[in-house]
Amino acid sequence: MVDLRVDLGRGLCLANPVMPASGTFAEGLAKVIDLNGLGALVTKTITAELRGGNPTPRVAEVSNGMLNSIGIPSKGIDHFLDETLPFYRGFTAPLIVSISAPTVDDFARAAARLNVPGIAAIEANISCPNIEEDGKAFAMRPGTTEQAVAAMRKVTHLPLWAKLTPNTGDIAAVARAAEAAGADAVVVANTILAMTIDIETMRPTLGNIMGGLSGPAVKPITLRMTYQCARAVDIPVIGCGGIATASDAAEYLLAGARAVQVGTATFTRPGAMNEVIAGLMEYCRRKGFNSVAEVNGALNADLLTHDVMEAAQ
Amino acid sequence: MVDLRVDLGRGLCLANPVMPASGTFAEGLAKVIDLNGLGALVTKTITAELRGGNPTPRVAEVSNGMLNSIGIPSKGIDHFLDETLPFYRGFTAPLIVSISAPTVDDFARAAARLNVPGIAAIEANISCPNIEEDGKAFAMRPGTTEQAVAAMRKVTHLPLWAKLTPNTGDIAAVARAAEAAGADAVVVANTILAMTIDIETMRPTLGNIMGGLSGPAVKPITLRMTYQCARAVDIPVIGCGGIATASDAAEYLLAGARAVQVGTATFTRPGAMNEVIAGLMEYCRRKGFNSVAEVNGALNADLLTHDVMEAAQ
Amino acid sequence: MRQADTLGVAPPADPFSAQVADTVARVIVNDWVNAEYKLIELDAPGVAADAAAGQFFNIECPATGEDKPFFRRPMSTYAADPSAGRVQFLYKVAGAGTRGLATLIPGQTTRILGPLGMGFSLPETAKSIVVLGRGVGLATLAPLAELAQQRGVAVTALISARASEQVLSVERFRAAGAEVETVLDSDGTSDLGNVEAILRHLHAQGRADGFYTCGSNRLMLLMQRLSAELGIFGEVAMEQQMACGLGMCYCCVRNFTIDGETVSKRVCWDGPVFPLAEATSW
Amino acid sequence: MRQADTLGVAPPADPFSAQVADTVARVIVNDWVNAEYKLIELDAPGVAADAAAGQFFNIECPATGEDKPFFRRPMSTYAADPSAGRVQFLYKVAGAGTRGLATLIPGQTTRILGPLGMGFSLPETAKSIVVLGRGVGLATLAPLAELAQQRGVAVTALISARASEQVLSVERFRAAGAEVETVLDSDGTSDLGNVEAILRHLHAQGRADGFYTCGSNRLMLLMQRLSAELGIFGEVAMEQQMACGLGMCYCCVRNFTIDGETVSKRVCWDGPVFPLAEATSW
Ligand SMILES: Cc1cc2nc3c(=O)[nH]c(=O)nc-3n(C[C@H](O)[C@H](O)[C@H](O)COP(=O)(O)OP(=O)(O)OC[C@H]3O[C@@H](n4cnc5c(N)ncnc54)[C@H](O)[C@@H]3O)c2cc1C
Ligand SMILES: Cc1cc2nc3c(=O)[nH]c(=O)nc-3n(C[C@H](O)[C@H](O)[C@H](O)COP(=O)(O)OP(=O)(O)OC[C@H]3O[C@@H](n4cnc5c(N)ncnc54)[C@H](O)[C@@H]3O)c2cc1C
Ligand SMILES: Cc1cc2nc3c(=O)[nH]c(=O)nc-3n(C[C@H](O)[C@H](O)[C@H](O)COP(=O)(O)O)c2cc1C
Ligand SMILES: Cc1cc2nc3c(=O)[nH]c(=O)nc-3n(C[C@H](O)[C@H](O)[C@H](O)COP(=O)(O)O)c2cc1C
Ligand code: FES
Ligand code: FES
Repeated sequence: MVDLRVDLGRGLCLANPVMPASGTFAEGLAKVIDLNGLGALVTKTITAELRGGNPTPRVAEVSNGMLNSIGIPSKGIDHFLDETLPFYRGFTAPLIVSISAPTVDDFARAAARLNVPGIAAIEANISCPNIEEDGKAFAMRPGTTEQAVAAMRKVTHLPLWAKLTPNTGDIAAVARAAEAAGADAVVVANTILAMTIDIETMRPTLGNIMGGLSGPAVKPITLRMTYQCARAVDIPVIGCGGIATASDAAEYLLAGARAVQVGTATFTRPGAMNEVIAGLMEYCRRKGFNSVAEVNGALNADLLTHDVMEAAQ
Repeated sequence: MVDLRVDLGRGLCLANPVMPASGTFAEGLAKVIDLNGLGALVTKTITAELRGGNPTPRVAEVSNGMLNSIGIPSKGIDHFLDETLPFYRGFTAPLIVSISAPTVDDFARAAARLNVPGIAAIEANISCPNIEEDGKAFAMRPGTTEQAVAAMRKVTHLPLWAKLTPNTGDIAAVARAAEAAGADAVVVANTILAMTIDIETMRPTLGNIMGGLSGPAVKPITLRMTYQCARAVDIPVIGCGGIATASDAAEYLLAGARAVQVGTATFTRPGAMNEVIAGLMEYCRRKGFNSVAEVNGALNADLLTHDVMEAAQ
Repeated sequence: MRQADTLGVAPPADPFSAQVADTVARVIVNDWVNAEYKLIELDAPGVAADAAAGQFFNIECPATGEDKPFFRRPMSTYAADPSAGRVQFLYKVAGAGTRGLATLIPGQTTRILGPLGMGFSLPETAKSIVVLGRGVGLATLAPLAELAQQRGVAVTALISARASEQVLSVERFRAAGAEVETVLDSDGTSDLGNVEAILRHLHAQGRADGFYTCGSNRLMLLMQRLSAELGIFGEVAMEQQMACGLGMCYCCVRNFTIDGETVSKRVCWDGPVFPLAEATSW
Repeated sequence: MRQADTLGVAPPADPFSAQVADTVARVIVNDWVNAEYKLIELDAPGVAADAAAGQFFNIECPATGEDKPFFRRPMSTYAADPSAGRVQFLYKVAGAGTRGLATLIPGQTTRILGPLGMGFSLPETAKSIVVLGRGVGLATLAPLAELAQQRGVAVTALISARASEQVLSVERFRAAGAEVETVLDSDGTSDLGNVEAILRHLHAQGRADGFYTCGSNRLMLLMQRLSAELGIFGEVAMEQQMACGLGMCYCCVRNFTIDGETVSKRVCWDGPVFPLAEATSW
């Protein structure tokens, strides 16, 4: 029997390393799969204030992936606590609440409001624009990352995860800043800013012009970032980006991720997370790992030449 | 008849906007297509000194793209001037020479050596590590970009293009720095740092662990960067990343690119550049553009809701 | 709250309790019905065939050559037969996804997620309804005619089309006992003035205590105006681009007007059928 | 400079002047020859069928379900018939690309880029050569036997395989007039000591004034040692992962030893056939 449990720090231990990515999961999935089979549940990002989201079209297909400019439509924290949280209290899988805010203080205020039963951890979506810094996302730079995380750390004893943006030149430095400020884990990463144009209408395909790229197309990029972050920090790294199969998840674990989030894949295959969990179990069994934790250390990344033809002889 | 000519500044006018991307083109292609049909020819990056390149495997397949860690194996500028340049002098298409160097001074020294007949422009591959700055690529930051470009500008009257890296948080700022330092154009962009792991061997697929992602998978990302740069600078932007068809090229032109480079597509389809040129001509004809230059201004990017179902009724 | 409830209609199923499955469905037939439309029939065991009128499925469309549809495509159930475990979709071959769907041959399988969304409701007081559709909208409205028949409600189906070649589903509506009237662009009968006259006439005859529409913004606006003026219960089935179909991604939102306020709703989750009074132009 | 030149052999074609085409080739047959290998024959008009022994093509492999090969796959010409405009490849179904290739059926087309690279050379003084191959290496060596036959050079083909089921191309070599000897892992005859004894014996008999090998690192090293010791002209056809096949990407490099120095060469451009003396272990 393979031990799938993972320890994400500050007392939070998941039954398995697979959970949804924020914004790609909601109550509706309970109609299709058993949510208690997941390692954790992660909400769509909520904000303190009411927000409307972006103009349509909000999504577009690209080769092996999608663009979205959903934005963060939110009914506010009150509505979440009153209307949504009770639904999730009906499940045993721990609930991670994703929050966002336009300023450091607002992040702290939002985090403080989540010290209520039924919430297992906070995921701070710091990939959103910081209105005090010219709209640049907090997670684009170590300094603003540190400020936002430190402010939240002061007001909550819940496990606090920082979700990083891939739209930065040095994600390892940002991860180190999050760690230094007291984050219990980093999630690597959010969507990559991208764009497509309809050459017939000569308009951007998205109503918002630009949007975030996700799905299999981004996997080699966010996997690299996961590897870089896992080497840079001691807190757990949660890998996210393009995971659709157990093989994808195993790549992330080998790269150093303690757990993974599955996003876009759930849209095209609602049972994707279940398949990933079953497949990881099978992979561990086949490769002789007693636990998924063992997969973390198994990468052989000595810089060395190896021959693609090896298997042939 | 559609006018395909494009003006790239400092007197350099191309017969059409399509050229190879550095490192994806060499003499061998002359055996398959007529090189004089291309807008320009662009060499693999050369360095002043001899360099060996990276361990194998140097490439890997990913979904809709490739990773490479070729590095910059180079026989040096002397060898280039003596052995390679004469070959290209036999063609009428202008030759762009891509150079790289580990320091600002070395960039200037390399650029200075290219003031010879048969070279139409210099493309400075500033996406390479700067050994004076802890190995961070010059083009990761505006400051180092400005230094490198300014140093080259002093020593050459040739058109000088700066090839930017997508591995940065604010590519528009880097483009502005290149413009301020005297670059005549920016090429947007080089490959995106990425990684894949073979879960059976538990080794990175590339001998060098990480490599650059290219091909259709990157197009939405580099297209977005092209759009951002074209709005940020007045010098021409040359779009590059995932272009395989005329439709891809048209997206870049609509996003504001004056010309485009085709890289990876030539590996899987050696005639790709010819197909792009023919297809662009056809696109212009169909949409009523008299010249490719007109395509640049045609994007309708007012932030507005448009309905995907429009065509249906 | 849905307008339907206030009229004392059987409330639609609780969105959380209804079951949805991602069914591996086997193709029985997939044939052209005219130059643009195909009808696909699928063997879909389990809950799939429980689909109610107005509900839809999110269908995996195979990649073919140049076309690589990444998202699934939403399609209304054109017919569902729980006893045989069969579902049918009538679809227009338009872009990458439907072109891929069109390549499926009998015996092949594809995944269909559903049944999804909130379907049509019939007021308990309704005796005679009018369905007004155009294009793919008719695929969505056809099962409503059968539902009405089961409930003993008379149906007048007003079918709008470019020309007679594009008229769809007439037999289907007739078989469900509907009175069918066709209006065409080709002979000018489809113009709004004429359609309005027909609707007013039906109402005057007492044959219109429910208005249902799908597939045309202009026709929706017309029905909306008349239903308000004449006090007729009304519903519209809306379309919007979808990714998940399950209320998770918020890409399928449209604006609705409720008590004078603009409210954004998810077409896949809150709809696709909405009170006509709340709809806004698209 | 290629060792071949120094021996007064007809110099291989200038790499720049030889023509290469990206041919849309139509499948004639694509059949299994044993449990692992398929033989594909393609109708390839134009320059494709001019392929010389040891040259190769870079072949577009179709995507199929889970397999989406992005690169083309390099394959040696197993046979080329310029008059009929046909080329054949013998390939092992191994991974994503060859699995895709294996799905092609007669009448379908795929693109083949070639002929590429520098093929085998026969010293003008050669009277009798030995070809030693294993696995897919035999596909590469087979055309050399025919080239030798045309030039009146006798051939001994030493075929190494796991067991008799994997022995490939015996008939092909025999038809080219070659003396065929088979050594197997299953009966121990393929061990290096025995192969060395056979090679020494052939040399002693005057039947080995050229050594050619492909498909096994160990066999290459053996032939390399013997060719140096016995002063025999030798060539090896190498493999390496390829993207462009045209000398552009530098992914297919291997190290070679020339005058004691390590030199990196592109297998697709400088090879795939190299002087045996220069090869290094892979
Ligand atoms: C609830 C619902 C029920 C539907 N029922 C039917 C039906 O029974 N028969 C039928 O023929 N069509 C129906 N449609 C429309 C159908 O979904 C589109 O025709 C189809 O998605 C077009 O896909 P495509 O790849 O052919 O077109 P493309 O234009 O290539 O699609 C590009 C993108 O736009 C989306 N899109 C394009 N047109 C529409 C549209 N009209 N509605 C929603 N998304 C669209 C696609 O899903 C895809 O994401 C329904 C739509 C909805 C929302
Ligand atoms: C010049 C040359 C001639 C060849 N001739 C033949 C032939 O006639 N018959 C035959 O069966 N095989 C031949 N090969 C080997 C053939 O190219 C590989 O078997 C094939 O590329 C494997 O692809 P795959 O997708 O099945 O395997 P995968 O393992 O899925 O391939 C993954 C990647 O590794 C590369 N790769 C894997 N094995 C090899 C290999 N042995 N050589 C080069 N690249 C490899 C693939 O091209 C691809 O890029 C030749 C190779 C070269 C270089
Ligand atoms: C439609 C959509 C909405 C998303 N909304 C959010 C969000 O609200 N908060 C957030 O942190 N990430 C959001 N994301 C990003 C995902 O959580 C995830 O980081 C990203 O999609 C990469 O993973 P994937 O490739 O598995 O989808 C969203 C992604 C998509 C596709
Ligand atoms: C094999 C390979 C080698 C490359 N070598 C170089 C190089 O030497 N210098 C450079 O500036 N860019 C190099 N690039 C990057 C390309 O020029 C181009 O910027 C990138 O591949 C994106 O374009 P594409 O998606 O069309 O390939 C290389 C790319 C590939 C795939
Ligand atoms: S399609 Fe995802 S919320 Fe409606
Ligand atoms: S395969 Fe590109 S250089 Fe050899």
